Amino acid sequence: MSPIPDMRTRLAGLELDNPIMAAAGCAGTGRELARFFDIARLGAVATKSVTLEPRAGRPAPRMSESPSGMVGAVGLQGPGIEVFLQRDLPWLQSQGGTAVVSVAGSGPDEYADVARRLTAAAGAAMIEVNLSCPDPAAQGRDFADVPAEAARVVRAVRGAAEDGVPVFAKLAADAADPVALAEACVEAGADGLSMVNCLRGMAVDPVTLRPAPAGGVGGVSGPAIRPIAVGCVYRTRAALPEVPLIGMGGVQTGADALEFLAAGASAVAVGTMNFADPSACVRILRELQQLLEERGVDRVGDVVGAAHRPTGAAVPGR
Amino acid sequence: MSPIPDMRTRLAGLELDNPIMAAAGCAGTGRELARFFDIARLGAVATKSVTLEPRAGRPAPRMSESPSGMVGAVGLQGPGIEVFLQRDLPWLQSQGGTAVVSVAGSGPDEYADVARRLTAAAGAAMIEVNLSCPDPAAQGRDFADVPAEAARVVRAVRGAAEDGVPVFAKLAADAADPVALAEACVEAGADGLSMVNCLRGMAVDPVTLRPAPAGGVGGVSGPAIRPIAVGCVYRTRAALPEVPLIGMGGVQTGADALEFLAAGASAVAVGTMNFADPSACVRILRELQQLLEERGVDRVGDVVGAAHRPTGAAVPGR
Amino acid sequence: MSDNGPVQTRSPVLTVRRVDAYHAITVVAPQIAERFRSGQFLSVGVGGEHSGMLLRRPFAIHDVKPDYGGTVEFLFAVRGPGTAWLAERRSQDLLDVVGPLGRPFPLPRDPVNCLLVGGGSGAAPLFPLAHALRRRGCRVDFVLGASSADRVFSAISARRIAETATFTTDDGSFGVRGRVTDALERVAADARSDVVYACGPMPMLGRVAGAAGRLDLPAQVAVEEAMGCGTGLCMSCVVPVVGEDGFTRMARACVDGPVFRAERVRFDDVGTIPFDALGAPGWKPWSDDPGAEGAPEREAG
Amino acid sequence: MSDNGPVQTRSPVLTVRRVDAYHAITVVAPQIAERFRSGQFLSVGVGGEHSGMLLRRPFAIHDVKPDYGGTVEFLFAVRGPGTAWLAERRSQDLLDVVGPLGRPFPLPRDPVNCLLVGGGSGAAPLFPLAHALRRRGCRVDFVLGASSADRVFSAISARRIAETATFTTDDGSFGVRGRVTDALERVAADARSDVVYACGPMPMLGRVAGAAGRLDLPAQVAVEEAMGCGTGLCMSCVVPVVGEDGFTRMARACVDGPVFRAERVRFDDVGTIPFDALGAPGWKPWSDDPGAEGAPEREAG
Ligand SMILES: Cc1cc2nc3c(=O)[nH]c(=O)nc-3n(C[C@H](O)[C@H](O)[C@H](O)COP(=O)(O)OP(=O)(O)OC[C@H]3O[C@@H](n4cnc5c(N)ncnc54)[C@H](O)[C@@H]3O)c2cc1C
Ligand SMILES: Cc1cc2nc3c(=O)[nH]c(=O)nc-3n(C[C@H](O)[C@H](O)[C@H](O)COP(=O)(O)OP(=O)(O)OC[C@H]3O[C@@H](n4cnc5c(N)ncnc54)[C@H](O)[C@@H]3O)c2cc1C
Ligand SMILES: Cc1cc2nc3c(=O)[nH]c(=O)nc-3n(C[C@H](O)[C@H](O)[C@H](O)COP(=O)(O)O)c2cc1C
Ligand SMILES: Cc1cc2nc3c(=O)[nH]c(=O)nc-3n(C[C@H](O)[C@H](O)[C@H](O)COP(=O)(O)O)c2cc1C
Ligand code: FES
Ligand code: FES
Repeated sequence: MSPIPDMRTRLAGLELDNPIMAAAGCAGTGRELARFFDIARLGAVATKSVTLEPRAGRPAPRMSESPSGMVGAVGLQGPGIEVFLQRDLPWLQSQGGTAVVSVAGSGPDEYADVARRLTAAAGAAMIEVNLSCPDPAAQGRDFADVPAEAARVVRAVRGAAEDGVPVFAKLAADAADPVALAEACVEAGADGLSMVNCLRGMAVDPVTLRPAPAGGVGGVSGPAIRPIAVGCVYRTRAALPEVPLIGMGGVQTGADALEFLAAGASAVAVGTMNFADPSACVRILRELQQLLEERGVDRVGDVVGAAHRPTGAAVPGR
Repeated sequence: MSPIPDMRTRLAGLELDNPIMAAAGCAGTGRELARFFDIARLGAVATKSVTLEPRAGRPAPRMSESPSGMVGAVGLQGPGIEVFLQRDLPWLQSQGGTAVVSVAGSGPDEYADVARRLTAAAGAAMIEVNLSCPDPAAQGRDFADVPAEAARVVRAVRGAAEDGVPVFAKLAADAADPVALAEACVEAGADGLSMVNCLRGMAVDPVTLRPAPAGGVGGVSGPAIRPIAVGCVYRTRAALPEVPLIGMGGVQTGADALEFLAAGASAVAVGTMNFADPSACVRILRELQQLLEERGVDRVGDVVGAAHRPTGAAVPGR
Repeated sequence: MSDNGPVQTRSPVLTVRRVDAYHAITVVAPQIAERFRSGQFLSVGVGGEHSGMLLRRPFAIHDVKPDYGGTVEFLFAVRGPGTAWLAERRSQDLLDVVGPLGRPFPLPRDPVNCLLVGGGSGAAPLFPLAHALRRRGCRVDFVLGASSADRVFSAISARRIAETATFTTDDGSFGVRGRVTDALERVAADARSDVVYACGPMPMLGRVAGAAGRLDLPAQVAVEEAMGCGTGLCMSCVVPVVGEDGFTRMARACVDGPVFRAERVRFDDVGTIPFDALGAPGWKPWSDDPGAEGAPEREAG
Repeated sequence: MSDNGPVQTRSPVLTVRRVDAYHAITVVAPQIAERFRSGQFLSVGVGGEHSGMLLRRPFAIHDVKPDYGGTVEFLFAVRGPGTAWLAERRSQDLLDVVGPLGRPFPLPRDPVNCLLVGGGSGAAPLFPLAHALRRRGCRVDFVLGASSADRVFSAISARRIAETATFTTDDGSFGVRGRVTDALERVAADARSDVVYACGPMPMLGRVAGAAGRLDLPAQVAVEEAMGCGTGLCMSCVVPVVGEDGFTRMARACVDGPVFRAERVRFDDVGTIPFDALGAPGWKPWSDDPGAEGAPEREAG
């Protein structure tokens, strides 16, 4: 009998009980998932990206199914930071959840303003900077598309955030050069990186022949994008082996989570699969733990980055 | 009863009998598909990218399945231009196939050299420039990653190719900015654009915890990438409405082909689905024709770009 | 977690039946049956274990029975690949079912007269509602509409449960030719209805809401908006709804609904973000006091 | 198109059986049955219509019968999700099957003595081969190996068809403990074998090729390389093979094989691109005359 593996993992200063998180925007306020399991069992819960003011988001229909994935265009609907601090964050804390607060904005100042209010209120275990937001300065582009713009945002948030609270920059997979973007964010003060956000994409409705979701720009997520996401994590880890990474994109099973860990992520977030299976996060955690146990791995940290070992090196736990 | 729609389509100077093509590298030499159907029924057959010298490609295993897709790393295995001209191109012509010859190389000179020999031999209805090849000048990057490099290659091929033969530049979806890349290629003389090539990605083998395919860089293709590909076509068409486009990426059914046409492609290529269903191309052609017939569309050209009509405009054939 | 929240089960299929243009599937799901209140729905994973179809399909719960510890029935029309796959299920196959989901119809305290209005397959949730109302001593009258005779939903059970049952079809192939709203006002007057319950396609609900407004009758509507998760996570099913505070919010049909008070739903603005909705582009916070922005219970799901 | 090329069919499943550690599926596929020659394989689409599993699964054809116009049987072990899905098929389900694929075993003109060597499920194609050889008057001897008793393939039919049948298992649970190659030389001597046919995992084939070489016996091997398409399109199944001209090429197992002459396959270099392979990195064209580069029939598939 193999002993139960130690599932704790480190993300810069933060220690999580285990590496499985719920991804930003895919876990509601936490309350919705809490109807299916105790959210304190997760390594962390990332919140929907919080903006300064309330946002109504984009018109419905906001979603269209794609092969092994979906294209979504929610448009950051949310109540704004004040209601978040008053209603949602305290609730997460009351449940014993570890809150990764995702922040968004239309410019470095708004991002920083949100981070500052978070700092004042306390309770965020980590701040994740969602860089896949349109940059009003660069027409049609997101902050994540221009490393220098992304860096400005990260620098502003890092400056406004509490010292002990790690700031992670969340990157897009369809960035010009994910590694260059990663480097720019780390240089600007990011304590770690979350990757990947949805990829740009759209469908055309076969009957109306109109873009779906409306407007012609949505985000593709789900298992369909997993190899792209794993590739981003792998390449970033190779370039920046010291920077802690949160990997995500299409995680559906414990074996998928193990893929991200081996590629170099220290924690793994589950997004779209929460929609398909409300217990996905705890199921994936259980499956991962079992896989590690079967391999005889003592600590989850032992498999982090395992895919980078030189050829011929021992496989962890084998 | 609706009349049978006119399926002819134009790609710069070239008229195809219908808009369904087999995608480069996914149709062998044509002979392999010809065991299942008459390849003259296709609008065109794109060849595996031809290089100057023979290439052995990458070691096996070269492929790993991913959700609704696959990750491949063949490495342009092929016999080189001379054997191609002696054996494969004449065979395609003898079958009445329309040959889109895809060319590849390690620099503008090699691309041009291949194009020059093609010109001398005649028989290529179109040259497609595969820009997703590693650029030895830019470490680890492909020509498609750097618009200026891509433009150099396109300019060299356009200069070497026969005047009446259209040159299409084949773009990657994970380019920095697909539209900027498209513009650079058109400026360099591309008569049209093919999009998209595979996206970078990889899997990690769940047992060995090693990258799969080996080396950690493969190309993701198949239905999984369709919304990303449709989005690229839609955005490029919006920016460059006069440039003819060949759309591809995960086309599985006639309805998928219609999606690409509506997004702005004048022809649609079928890649990975040939592996899953050797009759995919002719099935998709049949399904597309039937869909157009049911809508009462007279000419396939009427649906090209339909998704760009202003809101409230009539739907073609309705 | 909570005892009356939804559960996720792997439920064996008991029966698959054809009912006119519809398919009816009954699954054994005691925990869902026991929690169910009328108006709630369930969601089903489709395509099997390695399906490329990721999103669950939502269906109204049409019937709940005590057999085998508790069974649940839903009816559906084949529309796309998900419902086509469901139509091929056989007895003993296992389905991944989550339910019951959403807020149920509020039931009147007193034995009042209830007019139940349904369109097409949207009528499904009205049947368990009718039973619940009858158990409370309410009078129930049905108005059911559809495009054609074979899409009129359970005409026979409607006749059996209700005091009166009126049918309308677009093509006149069954009952009165026309729309449910054409019959609604007459039936409401004849039956002296006190309250209206409706479900069906959005445009029909909009017309029912209008008619109920004109008749000054309170109305409850169960909306059908395309859903990504059914559990409140994905924010894809939003409908502009006016809150108690008078402000319009983009409410989630799956957890804030599907049942809403008809006059609260801005039917004319469905599929848009009304300019005056909370957080709409150009919208300005109306107060510096964060408390004033409210956090209505409903939005929290 | 061509009359002896592969066909794609939607074939009804006739039976699904358990055979020790294996599952055996028989499908009705007259066109495949009629074209089949031993050594060929088929490929099956898995997961149903909206499957997220795109790639076809290849299986050796184990048996062909004239019933129902022509049936084809394949055997498989459950390895991953594709074979797990197949194991759940039932009689009358439809399977998407393409076959027969690949080059068959060449049969000797004269009634010579043939030694058939198989490992695990890899032994499947040897059974139709044994029948074909017997019909030509050849003597057939079997050596079948596996990891354990329940993985030894069709021991009873092997005994029935062959003059002698020798079994080896890694754990000694059936027959002789050890590898097939341990038994091979003795059996070849006893049976005065003239030719060796082998299939099974690559390392085993490499050892068989070595043994046959030492015994100076010609050997034909059917290789199993991971396949993306099975039809020669995707270039994923390549194996380094020495051509008639002495040059090594990356040959496609699916159309240039799966059967190769044993001494042509560079077993030690499987999974690599040998430095001297045509077009390997650093490789230099050896002649300006394009004709010299050859275009051996095999490469054209
Ligand atoms: C609360 C609720 C209750 C419903 N109850 C019933 C019922 O009792 N009987 C019935 O026949 N139908 C009902 N529907 C509609 C039913 O969910 C859709 O017909 C079904 O999801 C279509 O799936 P498909 O794969 O066949 O079609 P596709 O159109 O291929 O589906 C593609 C995607 O769009 C979504 N979608 C498509 N149409 C709808 C729709 N009208 N509503 C929600 N999502 C949609 C699907 O869930 C899926 O994600 C209900 C919908 C909702 C929201
Ligand atoms: C010519 C040929 C004949 C074969 N004949 C038999 C047979 O008669 N009986 C039998 O049990 N098995 C046979 N195999 C192996 C069989 O194809 C694999 O076991 C099967 O594809 C595994 O699919 P999976 O989804 O269960 O496993 P997974 O490992 O999940 O498959 C994932 C992917 O890898 C590919 N793959 C995995 N293992 C193999 C393998 N060994 N060979 C080829 N592709 C693989 C699959 O096709 C699929 O694309 C044969 C393989 C080849 C190439
Ligand atoms: C409906 C939806 C909403 C999302 N909202 C956010 C968000 O608010 N902030 C953010 O950083 N990422 C958001 N994401 C991206 C996810 O957190 C995740 O990065 C991405 O979906 C890839 O993971 P997945 O394939 O597991 O979903 C959203 C994704 C979806 C599908
Ligand atoms: C195995 C394989 C080999 C390919 N080889 C080439 C190639 O030689 N040249 C090229 O331009 N594209 C090549 N492609 C890319 C395809 O032509 C196509 O652009 C891509 O796969 C997306 O389409 P699909 O999803 O329909 O496969 C290849 C793709 C695959 C999967
Ligand atoms: S369907 Fe996902 S929030 Fe309502
Ligand atoms: S499996 Fe595709 S070429 Fe052999």
